[in-house]
Amino acid sequence: MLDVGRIKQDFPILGQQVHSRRLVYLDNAATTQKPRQVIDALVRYYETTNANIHRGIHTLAVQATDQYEDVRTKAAAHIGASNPQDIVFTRNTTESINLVARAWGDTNLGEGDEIVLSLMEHHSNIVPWQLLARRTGAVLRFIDFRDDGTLDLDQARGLIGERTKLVSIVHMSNVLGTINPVAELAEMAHAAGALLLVDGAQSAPHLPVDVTQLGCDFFGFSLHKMLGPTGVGVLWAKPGLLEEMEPFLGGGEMIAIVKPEGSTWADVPHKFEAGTPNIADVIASGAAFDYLRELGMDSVREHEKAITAYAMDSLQRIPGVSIHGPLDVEQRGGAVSFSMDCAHPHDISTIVDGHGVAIRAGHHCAQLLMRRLGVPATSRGSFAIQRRCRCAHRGVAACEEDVC
Amino acid sequence: MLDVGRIKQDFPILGQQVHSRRLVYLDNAATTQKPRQVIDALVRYYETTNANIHRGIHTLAVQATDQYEDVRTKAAAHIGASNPQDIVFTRNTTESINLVARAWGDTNLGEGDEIVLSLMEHHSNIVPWQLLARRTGAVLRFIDFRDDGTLDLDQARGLIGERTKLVSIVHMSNVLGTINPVAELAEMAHAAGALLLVDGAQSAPHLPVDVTQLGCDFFGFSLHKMLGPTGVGVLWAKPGLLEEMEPFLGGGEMIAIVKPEGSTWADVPHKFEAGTPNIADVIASGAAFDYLRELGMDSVREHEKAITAYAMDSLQRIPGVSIHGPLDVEQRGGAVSFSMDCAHPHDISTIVDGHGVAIRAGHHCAQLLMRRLGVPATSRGSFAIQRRCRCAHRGVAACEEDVC
Amino acid sequence: MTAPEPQFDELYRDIIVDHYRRPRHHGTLAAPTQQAEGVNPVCGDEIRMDVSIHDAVIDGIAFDGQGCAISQSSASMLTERVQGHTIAETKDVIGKFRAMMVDGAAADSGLGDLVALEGVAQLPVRVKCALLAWNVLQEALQQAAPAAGKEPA
Amino acid sequence: MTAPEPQFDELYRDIIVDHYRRPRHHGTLAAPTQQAEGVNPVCGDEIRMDVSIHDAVIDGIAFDGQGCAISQSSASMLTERVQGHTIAETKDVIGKFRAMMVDGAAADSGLGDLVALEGVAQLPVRVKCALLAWNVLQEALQQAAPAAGKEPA
Ligand SMILES: Cc1ncc(COP(=O)(O)O)c(C=O)c1O
Ligand SMILES: Cc1ncc(COP(=O)(O)O)c(C=O)c1O
Repeated sequence: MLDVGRIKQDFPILGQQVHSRRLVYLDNAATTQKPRQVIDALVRYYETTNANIHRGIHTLAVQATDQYEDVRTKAAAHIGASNPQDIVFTRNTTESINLVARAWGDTNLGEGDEIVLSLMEHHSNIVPWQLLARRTGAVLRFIDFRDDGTLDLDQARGLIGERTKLVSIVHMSNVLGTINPVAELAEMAHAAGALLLVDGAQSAPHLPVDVTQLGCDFFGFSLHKMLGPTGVGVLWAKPGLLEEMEPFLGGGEMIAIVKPEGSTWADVPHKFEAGTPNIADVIASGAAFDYLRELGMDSVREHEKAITAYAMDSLQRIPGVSIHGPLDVEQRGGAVSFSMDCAHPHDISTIVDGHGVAIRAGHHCAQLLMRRLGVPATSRGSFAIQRRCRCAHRGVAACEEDVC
Repeated sequence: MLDVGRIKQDFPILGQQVHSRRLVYLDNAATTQKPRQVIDALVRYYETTNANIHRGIHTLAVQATDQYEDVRTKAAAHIGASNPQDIVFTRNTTESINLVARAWGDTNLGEGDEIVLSLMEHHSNIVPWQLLARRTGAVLRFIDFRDDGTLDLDQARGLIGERTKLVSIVHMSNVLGTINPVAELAEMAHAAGALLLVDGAQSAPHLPVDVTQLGCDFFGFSLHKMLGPTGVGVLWAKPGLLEEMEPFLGGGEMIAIVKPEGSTWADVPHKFEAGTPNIADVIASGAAFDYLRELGMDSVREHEKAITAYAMDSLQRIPGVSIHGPLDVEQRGGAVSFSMDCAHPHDISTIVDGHGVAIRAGHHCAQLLMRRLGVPATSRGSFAIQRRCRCAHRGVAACEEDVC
Repeated sequence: MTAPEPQFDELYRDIIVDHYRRPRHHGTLAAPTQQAEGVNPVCGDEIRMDVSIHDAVIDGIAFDGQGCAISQSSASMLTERVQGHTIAETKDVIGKFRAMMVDGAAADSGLGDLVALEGVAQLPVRVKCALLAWNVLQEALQQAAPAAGKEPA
Repeated sequence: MTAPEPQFDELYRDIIVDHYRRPRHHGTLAAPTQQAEGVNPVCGDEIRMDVSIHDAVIDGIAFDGQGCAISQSSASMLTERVQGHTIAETKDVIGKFRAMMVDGAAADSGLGDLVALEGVAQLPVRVKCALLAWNVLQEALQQAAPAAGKEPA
């Protein structure tokens, strides 16, 4: 098990008081807090190394470039990818998905081609495809989920067919917590001649991930949701795929030769990193990858299963509470959405905030899912490594005492 | 005049040793160093406020949102814009320009329409238009510059005509230092019914800028070139323009209502900020704007004129040195590119690096300009507020003693 | 499972909770002269409002909607406060309520029960919930021509 | 303005500067059997090379190009070192040079003047300058069929 006492010490913000109560931060699915190690890496970079990368000969430029490229290797290792050159740094998961929609989608989709999504997708895995569909005439299809919050695989089998060019699916739902059977979807997609994109925004932070085992073709995630700084996302593509793709953004760094009549592109992944990247935050992301590697993603997962089980169990003891999503922790991660008969999610969030407890209320960027559940919004507590049951308890107690 | 002694103390990295010599950082046009105030703002954010913005009800989320939106106001103020809602946060200047190329260009340009650029553009203000031209059938035209490094306005007048839909021009060249007559180009563009985009990557950091006086329609710049963190760019658009533009990236935050068959968009500027933004760095950018405001952009400009004049003067005393770009400091900024008969720019950069002096050598992401100058590369020293003549002197002396 | 009575915390004074659980003037009017509706896209709160105005007096008002305790209780208290009052008086109340919520003005005793929402002014992110019904009312009042008999949109 | 003699610093040993200013085997061959060229897109260094091979011996070699002192002197010293040698010997030299530049191996005395470039191995960003000519030579050697008489590309 994780030594949460020691881990908590690494997170300076957790010493904060909110409304005169020690902060209990249960909004990790939106963004996690950052350990001292990540903050220090940022400071160290700006105090000792800061320089623009990839084009300078002077010492700082060379050091900054090396440190930046090292993190590519760490990012690849975190998701079991063998080749750092298949990693593109973006701003966030959203940009990773948009990159695929533009740089792969615009040239590979046409009128009547189908993109299969699910009703539990985050807007970031819906809207880029709607925009692509508008540009190309492609059509979206949505896999429903069952009442227990698991994906309807039978329906998926029916939807994924000849016309399917892409299946794009969330690995772990940010609302229901559901962990989707990606490997099975990969088989269905590939059997149909389609590619599979996995939105790993919630899985890369909380599960051991191996893109080879998953069998996916694209995998995107955000560092800010996994102890890293804001402003860094990752797109991984299966070896060979990036090479075939058109550029996404044009500008410095992504070119080989620029002539008035046209240009040629730099090798991948640089072809997809136009302009000065978010150098400092990529480098500080290295500290986030290190931190998780040292804990071990298996231990992270075990810890979060335990706290999620505890939280769901205590929540369910409150009369009038219903939890959305699977109740079996083997099938889900630590984002726990619930409704309470007696109060609206926004009121719950305001009330528990008065107790220093930060949870989220709203549609969680998943309006299709909300409509499917038949609720305007839910409350959501979400866990990460630096929380233990005691914190979950404070959140639950705040709901219990003051809301109802 | 600026109190450089005091200013230098704000920059922790300037105490660094490189090759056993105190670092003389003269690569400010690539990226500037960051003052303590900016680094502290980052640390403070992560230690006290960090939360995802715009969707949370809890205290930290509200505080983070307020701090983030405050910086929009500061960004607007820095360029004399009246309305913070006309400011979009991007990753960098490159993304700002790509945003316009996609979100405005794709719907407003067609076969045979013309985009007028200049031969002194950075690749970031060339390649997005080449890609747009490929998508739409539009055509690029390039304004040449005169041998003294100033834009050929007569030629511009000939090129900008009824087929012109957009003129996109660098405000201050990152190679020649040239400050272009933007207001005159705005008149030409508007008389032709075209819009004017200004690449302010080098001007926003070093000149007082007032977008209303410039008369431009779009203005883009990067915070990392003006004391701010990496990963933050700004796009300003003339009031009303953003509202008319199509979305750029799709995802969370940029929507109003998402339905399976299509979505509606959030109000501007949020419509253009899909996904979790680079919250921490935007907030820390506020400290960079404050820092420059307190110094006063007029004083910054005066200081940099003085040091640029000194540097050019000393460089020219070295036999075999030629400076590219205007020699009159009224017409130029502090990016000073030069060639030396006796040595290749890369060798010069390596040699002065041995003296702890960081300059840049290469094509500076301006291959069209290099080809026009007839050189494969140049050496470039570039100045900012925390340098004084003594530093420029050390750079020049390193060239003089050891290169030739 | 029986839903227990809401308790909420200090912010949620009893009167707010009471209006939330037992909204006054809830429903629709048979013959509204004005109708308006509003949605807060960020949080999904919805308010539809029927108003009946004759001789510059609000002689009937009803609302319907869904959302949080703050948006719904604010709507309920609003209807109680303006029913039977002239348009001029109503505009004065709207002004006072806005002043309390947005400008940080002290609660005016003329607001009656609505004073209970004063605490919300400390929570900028919830202020829009409290204001939603007021924006809808204002829109209804601005409708130049009476919209009697129009189907709800 | 007369261009002064370059002095450079310690990294730039006299012999490097000498080869840079007075490149050996500079130009083209009348009858090359092999030709290759290479560009370093990052810094723009260019090398074109003509090689003449008969009976597995390099009996002629010439280069042409532009770029920094490191890339051009490396090319010049390369031509001196391999001219008159067998392909097998040349491959051995290529291996030794790469080992010194890339793998951090100690300079092998068999490298002759090329040992002067040892210091460049400390500057990863410049290593590719030193290697450019060697990549071009390798490409020339790999050409299965002699390319005699072919126009330079
Ligand atoms: C004139 C000019 N335009 C555009 C850019 C691109 O800026 P960024 O790399 O921050 O996108 C730069 C800097 O490299 C520049 O100097
Ligand atoms: C499942 C899922 N996908 C995508 C995203 C978008 O991530 P980001 O905002 O970092 O782009 C999120 C987080 O908000 C998420 O939870």
